[in-house]
Amino acid sequence: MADESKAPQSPESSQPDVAGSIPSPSAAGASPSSAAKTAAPAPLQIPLGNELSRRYRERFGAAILNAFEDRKQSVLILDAEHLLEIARYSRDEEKFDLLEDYTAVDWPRREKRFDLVAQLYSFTHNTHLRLKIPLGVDAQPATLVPIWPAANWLEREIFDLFGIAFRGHPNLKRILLPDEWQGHPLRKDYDILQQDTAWVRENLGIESGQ
Amino acid sequence: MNILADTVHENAAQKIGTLFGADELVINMGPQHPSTHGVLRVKLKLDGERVVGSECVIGYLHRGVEKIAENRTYQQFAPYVDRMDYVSAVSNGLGYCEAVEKLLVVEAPPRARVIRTILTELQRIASHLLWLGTHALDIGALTPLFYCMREREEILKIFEKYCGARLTTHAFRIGGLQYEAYDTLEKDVERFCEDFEGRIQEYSDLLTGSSIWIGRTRNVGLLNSADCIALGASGPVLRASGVKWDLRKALPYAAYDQYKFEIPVGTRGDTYDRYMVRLEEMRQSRLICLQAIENIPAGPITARVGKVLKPPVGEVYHAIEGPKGILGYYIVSDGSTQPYRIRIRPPSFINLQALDKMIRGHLVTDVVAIIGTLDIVLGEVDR
Amino acid sequence: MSATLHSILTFVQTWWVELLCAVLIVLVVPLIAGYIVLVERKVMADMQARLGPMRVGPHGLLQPIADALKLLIKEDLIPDAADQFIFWLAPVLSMTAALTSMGAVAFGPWFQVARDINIGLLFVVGVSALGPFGIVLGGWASNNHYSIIGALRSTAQLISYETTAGFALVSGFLLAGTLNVRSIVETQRADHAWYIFLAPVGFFTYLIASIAETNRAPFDLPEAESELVAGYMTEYSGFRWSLYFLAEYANMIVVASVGTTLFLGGWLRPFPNVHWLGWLDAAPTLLLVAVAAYCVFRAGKQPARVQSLLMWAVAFACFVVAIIFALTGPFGHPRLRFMHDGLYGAFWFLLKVSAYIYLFMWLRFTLPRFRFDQLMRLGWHILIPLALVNVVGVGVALALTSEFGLNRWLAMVFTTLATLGIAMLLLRWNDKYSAAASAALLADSPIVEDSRAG
Amino acid sequence: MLDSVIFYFFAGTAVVSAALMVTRRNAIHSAVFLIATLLATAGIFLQLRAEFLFISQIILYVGGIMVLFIFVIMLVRLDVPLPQIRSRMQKWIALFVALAVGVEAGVVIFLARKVPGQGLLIPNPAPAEKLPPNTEELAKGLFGSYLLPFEIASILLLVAMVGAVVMAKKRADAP
Repeated sequence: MADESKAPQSPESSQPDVAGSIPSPSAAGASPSSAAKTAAPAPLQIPLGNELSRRYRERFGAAILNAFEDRKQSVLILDAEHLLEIARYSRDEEKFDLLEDYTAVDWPRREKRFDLVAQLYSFTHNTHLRLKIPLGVDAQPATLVPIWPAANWLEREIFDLFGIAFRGHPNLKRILLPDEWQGHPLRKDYDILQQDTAWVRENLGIESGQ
Repeated sequence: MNILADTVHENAAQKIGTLFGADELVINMGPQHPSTHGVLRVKLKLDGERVVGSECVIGYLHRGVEKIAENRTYQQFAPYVDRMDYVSAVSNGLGYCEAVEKLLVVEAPPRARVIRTILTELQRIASHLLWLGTHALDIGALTPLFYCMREREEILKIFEKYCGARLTTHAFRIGGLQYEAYDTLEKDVERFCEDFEGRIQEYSDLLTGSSIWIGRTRNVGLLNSADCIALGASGPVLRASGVKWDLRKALPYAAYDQYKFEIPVGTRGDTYDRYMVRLEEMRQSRLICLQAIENIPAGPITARVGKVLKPPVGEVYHAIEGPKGILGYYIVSDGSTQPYRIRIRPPSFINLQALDKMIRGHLVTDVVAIIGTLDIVLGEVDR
Repeated sequence: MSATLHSILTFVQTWWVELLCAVLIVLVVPLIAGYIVLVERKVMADMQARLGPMRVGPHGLLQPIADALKLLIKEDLIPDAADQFIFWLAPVLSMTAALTSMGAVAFGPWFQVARDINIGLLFVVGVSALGPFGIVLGGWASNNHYSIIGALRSTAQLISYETTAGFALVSGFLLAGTLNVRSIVETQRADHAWYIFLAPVGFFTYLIASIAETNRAPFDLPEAESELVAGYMTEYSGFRWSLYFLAEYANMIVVASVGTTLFLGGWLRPFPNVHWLGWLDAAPTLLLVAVAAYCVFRAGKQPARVQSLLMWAVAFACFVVAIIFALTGPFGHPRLRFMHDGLYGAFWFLLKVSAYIYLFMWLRFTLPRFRFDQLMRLGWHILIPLALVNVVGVGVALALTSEFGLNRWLAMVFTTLATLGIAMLLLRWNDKYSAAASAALLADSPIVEDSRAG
Repeated sequence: MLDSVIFYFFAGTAVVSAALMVTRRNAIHSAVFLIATLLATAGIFLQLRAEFLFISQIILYVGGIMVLFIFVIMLVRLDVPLPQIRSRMQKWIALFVALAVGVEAGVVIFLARKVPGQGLLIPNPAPAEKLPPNTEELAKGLFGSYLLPFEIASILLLVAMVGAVVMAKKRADAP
């Protein structure tokens, strides 16, 4: 049910901020009209014009697809090809030494279906930075394990729940679900009602829990 | 990939042979083992009793909380977060509510924030108490568990009086609180805090100076600050390795910017340091509670958010300092009443990643101590 | 045929006291062990701010019996992959060793099975050395990783600490000059001193070793539940399990009895030679009357009639025993005085044993558990050298008294201090060693390497 | 009467367990039967009032050596047949040795029957209950007249022990 109701919505109304592959036209000002109804008049998403984004843009140029601020949180949108070097630069030069979180979001109607989302934190500057990496459905992003070992299990979890395979990951297998499980539950086309009933029946000896 | 072949069905002689021969023994710790604190399963590769490798098998308690979130409204999902780290439900609720508030661009009124702070700090004490009791039990000290449970009971009674539930409290609402503080809340908290100082001393008397306790925890499960940060370990684990960092100070939320407290840090990053850090954190939490009840501002307890929540399109990441570490919520809104995606950054899950590094070279006995010192809750690891 | 019968009859006639004692031990020790468990749970509850068993009988008095019944009617499980024969044999072996070694223990001047056995305490030590077989074989036969590790730990531990216990006992034997249980106690009366005062180091090394030998906390590694589930007992259940359990508690009684006999003056009352302290013998009567009074007091507060009846029964029993003690005591009937030694001896002996076991419990609920290498280091690096030095020390002191006529107490104080001095040296050396050991541990494990290198 | 019952009980146990010990395939079972044999022998010692010998047999052989035996059996991989040195002559040598021992035993028994009082098998006919306690005598013998051999033996054992420790200890520089 959720799937039907949500999926069609997402491409038009809900994606300006997480613009897919190209610098988004709407990321900047045109904060969606729905926002204006409920919240503050000031736009929630504004282009990120600070030193940080300038440095990134100078260094990586076109690899930084977009940079904006959402509710005062900095977001950089990167090209997946340059993920590894940008990550290394972030850790070594910008001192974002903590990979606080690493996850993905599924946008099934978009050309590049997934967003990888990494939350970085810098102890030195006491700031957060969010990296978003749009990915095609069969893309194999480079693993971040050599840079932040914390990415190990997080990438396994993304692999488990979204089916994104990371290039060079030391131990890429399912982590939360059983190894033989079919499907990747956090994809939008994987409805909560259509879980792997075969596995459940065989291993738990029950009909599906639904 | 399966380097850790299961040897359960080998015959006895062979098994015993492999125990001490050149081969290594693989032993399954869990998922039903008294000291894995839930359904954690660790495959240990042993050389004698020394651990040479390990692999965590988790997911036995996976309920797909993040998927469930996509099919619930923002308010409906709030009780679910209580059931992740079920021994610190209040903290989970605080993180969630604040994250959604950020998404909505509203702020809870000051009164709500102070009451939230009080309850969250009590929850931190309760969570640490449960940790202390079970950790000591793992290391063979039977008595602290009961002392800790006695104090935890007092805290749970306060929760029960406040919101009617003891464990999965669902104490807070998006925008503030549902319930006004009951009449004797301040008095109850104050009485608890008064007793609690002596009680902490009791645990400390039983453990801190005991040479057996020191022998079991000193230099066990070392994790230096660089490793902590690299592995993403946070909370007391990070502080015990000497990093003086606490989200309550670094990026204050709720009402923490109004109170004075210290961030305890360790020096070596071993199990003993983590014990000392958590003990001191309980003392500091007590101080915060005492400061907070001094002056609870009057006013409304909830902001105006409306009955139907439709956060503007966008996304937010909000993290709080949970009892176990950084508890983060990343919420993407598509403008509808249901979150498009909720990602929970579970401190236990990420701290557990450090287990392999910490137990290498130690004895099986120490594995128990180290699992204990990480303070994981499997409900949160598996979500 | 009649010749055989006759010889058996003669045998029984000659040895009836011993036979009676043996039967009593076999029958009563399991019961006592059960009640020690109850007491332990009550003591634990008291230390942990709770009540302990309260449901079965008043104050849980019938709990041990209920537990025993439950264990008896439990399904008797033998794992498929286990070695049937050994699996069956092992717990029996444990229990047999424990009960047999009790044979040479004198519970008071009357109550002893192997009465004039010349090697006395050595017999106890030797036979209880058979206990490890039950454990190691049981662990092996279970065919389970946890069991085998528990069994190996346990055996290594028992062998190590038996050595310590042996040396500690030797210091007592040297003082007594005999191995016979009765003579040991009588020598203490003649020496006007319990040997704990003459050989304190010996006593304390024995105390620690005896805790380790009975696998009690803080040395309960073989059955450390948080690590090895239940160690060698993991696969055992029901009656077999209870045999192990009883053996453990019977062993506790044995080691406590040995310690009491050799170091705490056995069945002698405190100051046995001081006549004006004879009123101390009123203690058992008063104690029992007090217990009876408490029972009567509590009987009125029991929720159920059956329970208060049971309370009354306990009170009555205590009262009867108190009367027996009073009648045979110093102020009792002269014609009953012949029972005085036996009864009062048993009382004092059991009192001391109880205190000894209480100490075990107290330690258990206070201390965390050792790690295996720490346990071994304590045993081999500290206790064994200490016990050895102590044997030499006691020997020197004895030589000083007998050859040079030095005051006995002076000699003992002197040698004890010397022994303790050496002990301090040992401790410092051990600290250095363990620091070096942990440094080595860190050196060869990748824990401290910087993981960001990759 | 009862004495002989007890004696035959112990003797029978010893012999049967010894036979079982040799024939068992499972090493642990063999060890258990060896323990039974040793215990039964100890029982005979006790019946002869050799209390000290009885308890040393139990403490040393049963409590010490056999525990180590079992330890070693458990530590060694037994399902892997060790490469044993076999020769064709083995069978015949074994037969010869067995025969030789049998004949020797027979001769001894025969001679002992022949000359009562001088043979090996006929002990001092004093009844067991009348034997003096011998622990002290043993001590006097060991620490009196035979002190030097005793000490030499102990030094020998010490040397062996130190040697074992040196051999077993891992070199710090070993790989």
